[in-house]
Amino acid sequence: MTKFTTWIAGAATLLATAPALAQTGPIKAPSAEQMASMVDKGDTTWMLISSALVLLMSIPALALFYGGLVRTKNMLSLLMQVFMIVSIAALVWVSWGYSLSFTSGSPYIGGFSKLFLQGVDATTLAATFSNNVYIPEYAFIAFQMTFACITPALIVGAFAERIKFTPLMLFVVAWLTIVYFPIAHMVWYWSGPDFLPDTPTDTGLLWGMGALDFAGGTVVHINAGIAGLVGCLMIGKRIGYGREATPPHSLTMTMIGASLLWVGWFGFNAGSNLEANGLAALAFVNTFVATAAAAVSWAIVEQIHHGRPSLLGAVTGAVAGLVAITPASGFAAPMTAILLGLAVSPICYLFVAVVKNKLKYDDTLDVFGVHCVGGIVGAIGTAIVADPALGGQGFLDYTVFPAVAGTYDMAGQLVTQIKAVALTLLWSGLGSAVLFFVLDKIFGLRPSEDAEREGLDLSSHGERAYNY
Amino acid sequence: MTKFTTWIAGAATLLATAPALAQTGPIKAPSAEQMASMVDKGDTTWMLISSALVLLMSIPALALFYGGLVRTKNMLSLLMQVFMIVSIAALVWVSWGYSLSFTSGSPYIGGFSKLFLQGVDATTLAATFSNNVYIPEYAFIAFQMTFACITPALIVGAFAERIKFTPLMLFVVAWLTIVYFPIAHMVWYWSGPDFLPDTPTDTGLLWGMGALDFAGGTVVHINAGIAGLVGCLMIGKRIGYGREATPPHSLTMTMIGASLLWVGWFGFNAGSNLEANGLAALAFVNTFVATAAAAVSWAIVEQIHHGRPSLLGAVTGAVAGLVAITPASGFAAPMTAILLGLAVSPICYLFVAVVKNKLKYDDTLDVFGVHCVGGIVGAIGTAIVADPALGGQGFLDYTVFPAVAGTYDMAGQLVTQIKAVALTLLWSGLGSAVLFFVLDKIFGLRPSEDAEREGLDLSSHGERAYNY
Amino acid sequence: MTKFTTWIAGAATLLATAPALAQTGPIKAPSAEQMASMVDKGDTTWMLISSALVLLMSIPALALFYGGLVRTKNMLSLLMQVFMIVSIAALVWVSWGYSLSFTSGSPYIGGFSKLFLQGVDATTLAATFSNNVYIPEYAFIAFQMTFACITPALIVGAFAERIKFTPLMLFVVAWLTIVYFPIAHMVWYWSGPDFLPDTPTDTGLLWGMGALDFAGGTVVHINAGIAGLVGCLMIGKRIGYGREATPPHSLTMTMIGASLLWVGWFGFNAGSNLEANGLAALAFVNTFVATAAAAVSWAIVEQIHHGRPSLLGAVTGAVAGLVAITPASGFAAPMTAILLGLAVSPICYLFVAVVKNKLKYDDTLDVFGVHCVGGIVGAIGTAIVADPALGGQGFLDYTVFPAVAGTYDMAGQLVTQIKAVALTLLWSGLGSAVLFFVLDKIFGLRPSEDAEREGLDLSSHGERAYNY
Amino acid sequence: MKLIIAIIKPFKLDDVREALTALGVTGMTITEVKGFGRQKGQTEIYRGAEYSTNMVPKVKVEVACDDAVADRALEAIQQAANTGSIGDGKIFMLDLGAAVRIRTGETGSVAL
Amino acid sequence: MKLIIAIIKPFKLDDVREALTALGVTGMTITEVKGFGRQKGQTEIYRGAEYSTNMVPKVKVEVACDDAVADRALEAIQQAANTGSIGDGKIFMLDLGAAVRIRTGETGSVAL
Amino acid sequence: MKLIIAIIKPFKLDDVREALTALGVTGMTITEVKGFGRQKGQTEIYRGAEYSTNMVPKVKVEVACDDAVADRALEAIQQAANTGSIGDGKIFMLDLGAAVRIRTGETGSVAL
Ligand SMILES: Nc1ncnc2c1ncn2[C@@H]1O[C@H](COP(=O)(O)OP(=O)(O)O)[C@@H](O)[C@H]1O
Ligand SMILES: Nc1ncnc2c1ncn2[C@@H]1O[C@H](COP(=O)(O)OP(=O)(O)O)[C@@H](O)[C@H]1O
Ligand SMILES: Nc1ncnc2c1ncn2[C@@H]1O[C@H](COP(=O)(O)OP(=O)(O)O)[C@@H](O)[C@H]1O
Repeated sequence: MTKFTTWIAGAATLLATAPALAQTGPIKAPSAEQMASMVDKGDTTWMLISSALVLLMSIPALALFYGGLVRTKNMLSLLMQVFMIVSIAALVWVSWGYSLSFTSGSPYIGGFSKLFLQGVDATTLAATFSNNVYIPEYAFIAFQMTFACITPALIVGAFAERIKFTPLMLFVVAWLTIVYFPIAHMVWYWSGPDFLPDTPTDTGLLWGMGALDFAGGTVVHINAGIAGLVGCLMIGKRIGYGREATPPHSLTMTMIGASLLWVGWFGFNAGSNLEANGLAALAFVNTFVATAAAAVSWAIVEQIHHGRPSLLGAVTGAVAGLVAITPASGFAAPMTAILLGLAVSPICYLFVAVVKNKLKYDDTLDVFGVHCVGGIVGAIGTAIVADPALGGQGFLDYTVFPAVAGTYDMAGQLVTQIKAVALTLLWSGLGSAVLFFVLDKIFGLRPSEDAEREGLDLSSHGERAYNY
Repeated sequence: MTKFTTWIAGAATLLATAPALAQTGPIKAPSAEQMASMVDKGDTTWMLISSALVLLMSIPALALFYGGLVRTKNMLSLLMQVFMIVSIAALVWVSWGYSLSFTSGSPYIGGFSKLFLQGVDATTLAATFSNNVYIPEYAFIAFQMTFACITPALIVGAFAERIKFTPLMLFVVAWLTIVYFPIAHMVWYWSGPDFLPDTPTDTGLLWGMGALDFAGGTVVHINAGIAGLVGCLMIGKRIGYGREATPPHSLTMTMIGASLLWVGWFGFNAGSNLEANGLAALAFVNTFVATAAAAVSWAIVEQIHHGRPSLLGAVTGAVAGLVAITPASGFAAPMTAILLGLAVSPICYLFVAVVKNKLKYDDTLDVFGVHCVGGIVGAIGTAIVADPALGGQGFLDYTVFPAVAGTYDMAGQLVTQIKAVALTLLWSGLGSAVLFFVLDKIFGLRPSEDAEREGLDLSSHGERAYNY
Repeated sequence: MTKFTTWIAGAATLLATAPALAQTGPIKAPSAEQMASMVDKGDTTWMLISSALVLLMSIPALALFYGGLVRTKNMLSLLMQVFMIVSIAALVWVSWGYSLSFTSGSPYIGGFSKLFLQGVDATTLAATFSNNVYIPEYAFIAFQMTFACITPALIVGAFAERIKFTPLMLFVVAWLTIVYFPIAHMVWYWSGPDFLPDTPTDTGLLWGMGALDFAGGTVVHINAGIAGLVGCLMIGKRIGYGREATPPHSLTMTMIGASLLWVGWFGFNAGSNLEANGLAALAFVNTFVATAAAAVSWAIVEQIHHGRPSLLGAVTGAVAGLVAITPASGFAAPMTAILLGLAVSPICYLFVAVVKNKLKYDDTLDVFGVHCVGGIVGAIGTAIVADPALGGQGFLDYTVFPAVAGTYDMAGQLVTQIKAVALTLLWSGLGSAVLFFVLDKIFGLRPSEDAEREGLDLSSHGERAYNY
Repeated sequence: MKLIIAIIKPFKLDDVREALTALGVTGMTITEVKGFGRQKGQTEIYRGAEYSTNMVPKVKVEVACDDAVADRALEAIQQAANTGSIGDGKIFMLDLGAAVRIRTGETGSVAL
Repeated sequence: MKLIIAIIKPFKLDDVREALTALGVTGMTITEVKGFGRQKGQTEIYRGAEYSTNMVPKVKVEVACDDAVADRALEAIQQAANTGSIGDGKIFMLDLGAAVRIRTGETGSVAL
Repeated sequence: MKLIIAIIKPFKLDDVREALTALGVTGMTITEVKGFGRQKGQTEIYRGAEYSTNMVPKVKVEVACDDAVADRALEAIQQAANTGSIGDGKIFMLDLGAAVRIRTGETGSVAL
C-alpha cells in the first residue's frame, strides 16, 4: 500500500469523527469557533496522559537511571539535579520558552507574543498534524513542557559526580534559552496544516528544509548529547578517573529507571503524534520493538565480546534503541524499526566501550555515546525507514490543502537529515561551550577536591542518599 | 477575555462533539436514554487513567515518600500501613462510603440508597461539571475511591514509628465514616448541572455555600492534616525524640515517592475536572508549574537559611506546592499558580522547621506542617487566584440552565473559603480526637516501649524491610 | 436489571457516538471504509495507555516483585531475566506470534497470513466486543504484545536463583511458540462481532466452547503457573533448600513491585474490554476491590495463623486477588468481585504455606501457588460471578447480529470453565515439560554448584545489584 | 594501652558515647554487627517458611585507651549500656601493642 | 581467655555456628567484611570499563572463649569452614585480657 | 605475629593496599566502619532538625603479619594513608597468638 492511500483512509476517519464537517469538507484556515468543533476529547486525554508519561521519564526515571550508576556518595546529587532542573525548566518554559519556541518569529527563534502565556486560555487551541484536528493549547504546552524539562536533565550525566549545583542551575536556564528554544523552534515550529498553505514560509528553519524528527532526535538527544560532551571535556575528568573503581552503586535503581523510561517514552514518541489514531499506535509499536531489538543486540554484542550479557548492557541498549527510534517512530514500519534497533546498539557500544576509553574523555554516564551517537543514528536512519518503498510513512505535503503525501526522495532526505544533525551539533556544541566557559569564569563549575572526594551529596546538599 | 466568553466557546465545543444535540440544544434534566448519548469515550478514558494515577499516588508513591523518611526499622511498617489502608478504604468505599458521600441526604451526609453500590451498573452515569456531559458511574466511583484511599493514608505520617497496627486499621474505618464521608458530601455533593436548577438545595453544605475546592484541598489535605496533628499529640512523642538522630533511612525512596506523587497528582487535579477538555489541560499545567515553583522556593529558602538546598527540602516543597494548588488547580491561571507555589513553601517551612521545634509536637513526617498548612494556604489562595480579574476561571452559576458564569466577589469568596477551612478543621479535629481517645482506651494505640525500640517492622509484622 | 437492557443501552451509546450510522443502523460485515468511521479516539487512547500500563507490570513491577524476594546475590539475575524476556517476547510477537494467535487457522492455532505483520498498517483495524466498534490494529497488537511479554516472565519466579540465562531465553522463544500462541488462539481468537454471524466457526477452540476469560486467567496465569511448577520440579531444589534461611532481600522492592502491578493491572483487565465504556469502568472497579479484599483476607489469615499480618502476606494476597479477578473482571459485579477476592487468599495461602512445604517442591516465588491456583479459582469463580442472577454480566450471543445477551446456564458454564482449565493445564504442562527436558539435554538448565552459590548476578552477568 | 571492644544494643550507642566522652575518651570506631547469644532473635516467617535466625543487630564499639583509663572506661560502658535485659552485650579488653596517629606519625598514648 | 577471629566464606557461617554450638560456645559476633587474598575476585565490567577488584565478600566471626575450649574451637572452625578451595579464609587467635557481661557486670569466663 | 588494625579514610584504601602489597603482604580484611574523633562530621539538617553526628565513614583494614614485617607495614600504612588533615585515622597493633589457614590447616606465619 502506498502512503497516499494511507492518508486518504486517514481523511475518511477524520470526516467521520467530525460530522459537523461532513457536509462541507475540510475547512481551510478555520475560525476560532470552527476550530472549537474540531477537538476530540480522546486526543486531549492522549496528550495529557502522554505529558504525565514524559514527566515520569524525568522524575523518577532518568534520575534513577543516572543515580544508580554513580557511587553512593553522589547518588543524591543526581536526584537533586534532575528534580530541580525539571522544576526550573517548567518555570522557564511557561515564562518565555513556549513563546520563543512556538510562536512566529524568525526561522531561528520565535517571538515574544506569548511571553508568560499571555493570550493562552482554556479555550485556545493548538494544531496537530491533521487538517482540522485541534487540541487544547494548554495540553500542547504541557506536553512540550515535559520535553523542555527532560532535555537539560539528560546533559548532567556527562559530568556527574563533579559539578557545582548552583552554576549548573544557571547553566540550565541559559542553555534552554540560547540553545534549546531556538532548536525546538527550528525543527518543530510551523503554522499548522490548515494555515501553512497560505503562509508557507512561517516555519522554523529545519522544518522548512523538510528535516524529519518525529519526537525529538535532534531537539532532545543530539542536542543534549553534544552539550554533555562539551561539558565533560571542559569540566575535566573526575579525581581518580581510570584508577579508582567506580562501579554503579545500584543497578537495581538503574533498571527501574530504564524500565520507567521505556514506559514513559510511549508518551514521548506516540504522544508526539498529537492525536490518538492509527499513526500514534504505529509510533507506539515502533517504540516498543526498536527498544526490544536494541536491548537484545547489545546483549548479543556483550555475549560475543565478554562471554556474558550484563543488565547494564541490556538497559543501555534499550535506551539507545529508544533514542534511535525517537525521530523515526512515526515514520518507520515495525520491521524497519527493529532493524534500526538492532543497528544502534553495536554503534553506541563502540563509542561507550572503545572510543571513550581510547580518547579518555570522562563522559560519566555516556550521554554522548548513547544519546548523541544514538540520536545521530536515528536521525539518519529516519531518512531510510521513512521511505514508503520500505513500508515507511513518507511525509505529507502540507503546502496543499488538504495535505497530500509528498514524493519521497531518500537521497535528498538523507542530505537534509545530515544537515539538521550538523546544525544541531554546531549550535548546541558552540552555545554550550560558551555557556560553560562563562559560568566557569564567573562561578567555577567544579567543586573543591575535598568536596568531590567526600561526595556531592554531603558537600553540596548536606545529606546522604541512604542512612541504613 | 472574560470568563463568560470562555464558557460560551466551551459550549460550542460541547455542541459540536455531541451532534445528536445540535438540533435541539442542551436538554434540561435529560432522561436515562438521553444521557446515554452524552458520554464521550475520551472522558471515560480520562477518568479511568486518572483513577489509576491517583492509586499510584498512594501505592507506591506515598508509601515510599513516607517510608524513606523513617528509620530502617520502621520502613516496612509504613509500607504495610499505607497498603492496608488503601485496601480497607476501597472496601469501605464501595460498601457504604459512596452512598454516604454522593447520594442525596442531608446537607451534612448522604443517604443509604446506594449502599453496597445497589442500583449502580455498567449503564448508569454520573454528572460532570458541564451541562449534558456524563461519564459512567463506575468511572466516577473508581475515581472517588482513590481519594478515599489516599486521605486516611496521609494521616499516618504524623505518628509514624509508634502506632499499633490493628487499632490504626479500625481508626481508618471509623474515621472514613464519621469524618471523611461527611466532609466529602458537604464539599462535593450536588445534583449535577442538568438537575440543580430544579433542585437548588440538593447539595452538600459547603457546596451550597459556594466554597471552591477543585480537587480536595479541604476534603483531603486539611482534613488529613489536622487529624494527623491530633493523632500525634494524643499518641505522644517517639522515644528518644529530640535526643536520638533520626535521619531519613533512604532519601532515594523519598525522592521516588515525591516524583510519583507529582506524576499521579495530575490524575488527582486534572482528573477532578471529570472531563478531558481545555479546563483539564489548564488544571494540568497549573499543577505542573505550582509544584515546580514551590520546589524552587523551598530550595531558595534553604539556600538562604542554611547555605545550601537539600533534596528533602526540594521534594517537600514540591509536595507543599501540590497540596496548595489542589483546590485551585481548575481556577487559577498558570502565572498565579506559580505565585501560589512560590508562597506556600516559605509558610510550610516556617511550620516544619520553626514552629514544630518550638512547640515540640512530634509530627514525624510533617503531615500537619505540609498538608494542613499547605492546604489552608491553597484553600484561601483559591479565592484570590480564581478571580477572573486575575485571569482566573471564576465560577459557574449552575442554578440557571445552561450554566452561566457567576459574578465573582473576591472578598465574599475569601470569607466562604475561611468558613470551609474552619468547619473542616473543627469537624475533623474533633472527630479524630474522639476516635483516637476511644480506640486508645479500648485497644491502646501505642506499642510497648520495647516494640517501639525494636522497630515496628519486626514487632508488628515480624519482617524486615531489607535483608542485604 | 438484566443483561439485556444493559446492552440495549450500550447500543444507544454506540449510535449516538457514531452518528454517521444513526440513519442506517448497525452494519453487518462493514467494508474497510465503513470501519474507518467506527473508530473512536477515546478507545484508541485507552488501548495505548492500557498497553503502557501492562508493560509497566513486567518492567519494573514484576521484576521488582520477584527480585525483592530473592537473596541479594540473585537480585540482578531476576531483573535481567524479566527485562530480556520482555525484549525477546516483543520481537517474537511481531514476527510470528501475532499471526499464530490472531489470524484464522485451525481451532488450535492461527495461520501465517500476518507473519512479520504483513498486511498491517496504520489504517487497518481490529474488532472489539461491540458491533461496529473498531480500534487501530496496531493498538491491538501493542496491547496483546504486552501480554505475550509478561506471561513467560511470570514463569521464571518458580525456579529463581538456579537457572542458566541463555537456555532460559531459548525456552521463552519455544514456549511462546508452542504453548502461549496456541492457547491465546484457542481462548481469544474469533472473527469479531460483525463477522461471526456469517462465519460462526471461525474461532479458537475454547472461545467456540464458550469459555469465559475476560483478561487472561487461563492464557496468562494458569498457563504460566503450571509451566513454572513443571520447571521447578525438573530443575530441582536450590542448594541449601530448607536448611539455609533465604529471607527476601528487599521487601521494599517487592512492595513497589506489587503496587505497580496493581496499578498496571487496570490496563490488563479494564484494557481487555478494548473499549472505554461503562464495562471497562466496571472491570476497573472489580479489579480494584477484588484485590483489596484479597489483601485483607490474606492479612486476616496470617493474623489468625501467626498472630500478626505481614507485608509479604498482604502483597501476596493482593496479587492473588488480581489473578483471580482477571478472568472475571468484566463479568462480576463489585460485590461478587469482593467475595472472589476474599475467597482466593485462603486457598492460595494453603498452597503456599502448607502444601508446598508438605510436598517439598521448591517453587521459589510461588508461581504455582499464586498464579496457577489463583488462576484456577478465578476461572471457576467466573462461571459463578458472571451469572446475571448474581448481578453478573452474563455473556453476549454474537452469532446473531447485532449481538444479544445469551441465556446463562451456570452449571454448564462451570463445566466449560473446568474444561478450559484442564486443557490449559495439560497443554502447558506437557509442552513445558518437553521443552525443559530437551533444553536440559542440549544446554543444561542449571548453573554449576559454585555459580549458584556465588549467586547468578556475578556468575551469569558479572555484576552486582548493589555496590553501596 | 588497651583496646576495648564492646558489643552493645544499637540504641545504647549514644549513651555509651556520652559516658566515654565524660572520661575524656573522644575517639572510637563503630561497626554494625550481628550477634548470636542467649537473646533469641525474632522468628521471621516469609510466606509460610519460618526463619528463626536468633541473629540480633548489635553495634560494636572499639576504643583504644591508656591503661590508666581502661578500667574506668570498662565500667562506664557497662553502666551506660546496661538495660538489665538479656542481649545487653559484652565488653572485651585486649592489650594494645602500639598505636600510631596517621596524620602526624605520633605513636603511643599521645596518638590516641 | 582467648578471642578467636575467623574470616570465612559467607555460606559457611551456618556450619561454623553449628560446630561451635556443639562445643558449648553459644555466643559470637558476626561482621560482613571484604577480603583481599590469593583468591581473585570476579572481574566486573561496566559499560566497557573493567574493574578487577579481587575483593571478595567474607564473614568475620568473633568468639571469645575460655582457654580450655580455644584450641578445640579453632579446630572446629577450621573443619567446618573448609571447602578445600582457595579463599576459605583464616583464623586468628588473640589473648583476651578481660571480659564483662554488660547485663550483670560479671567478669571473666562466666561473662562469656 | 602481629595483627595490625588501621582505621583510614575510605578513599585511601587503594593506596594502602598498594603499599602493603609492595611489602609482600597480600592478604587483608576490610570493614566499613564509622569513626568518632576530632574530625567533626558534617552537620546534616533534615527538614529543620539538625543532626550533628560527628560520625565519619572510615575503612578498617586488618592485616595479620609476621613480626619481621610488622613495623615496616605500620610505617607503610602511615605514609600511604596520610593526607595531613584531621581524621586521617589510627593504626593499632596487637600480638597475634595463632593463625590458621582454613583451607590447609597450616598454622603460624605460613598461614598468613
Ligand atoms: N562468646 C562470645 N564471643 C563474642 N561475642 C559474644 C559472645 N557471647 C555473646 N556475644 C555477643 O554479645 C551479645 C549479647 O549476648 P547474649 O548472650 O545475647 O546476652 P547477655 O550478654 O545479656 O547474656 C551477642 O549478641 C553477641 O554479639
Ligand atoms: N594477612 C592477612 N591478614 C588479614 N586477613 C587475611 C590475611 N590473609 C588473608 N586474609 C583474609 O582471608 C581471606 C582468604 O584468604 P586467601 O588468600 O584468599 O585464601 P586462602 O586463605 O585459602 O589462601 C581473604 O579474603 C582475607 O579476608
Ligand atoms: N581512641 C580511639 N579508639 C578507636 N578508634 C579511634 C580512636 N581515636 C580515633 N579513632 C578512629 O580514628 C579516626 C580518626 O580520628 P580523628 O581524631 O578524627 O583524627 P586524627 O587521628 O587525625 O586526630 C576516628 O574517626 C576513629 O575511627
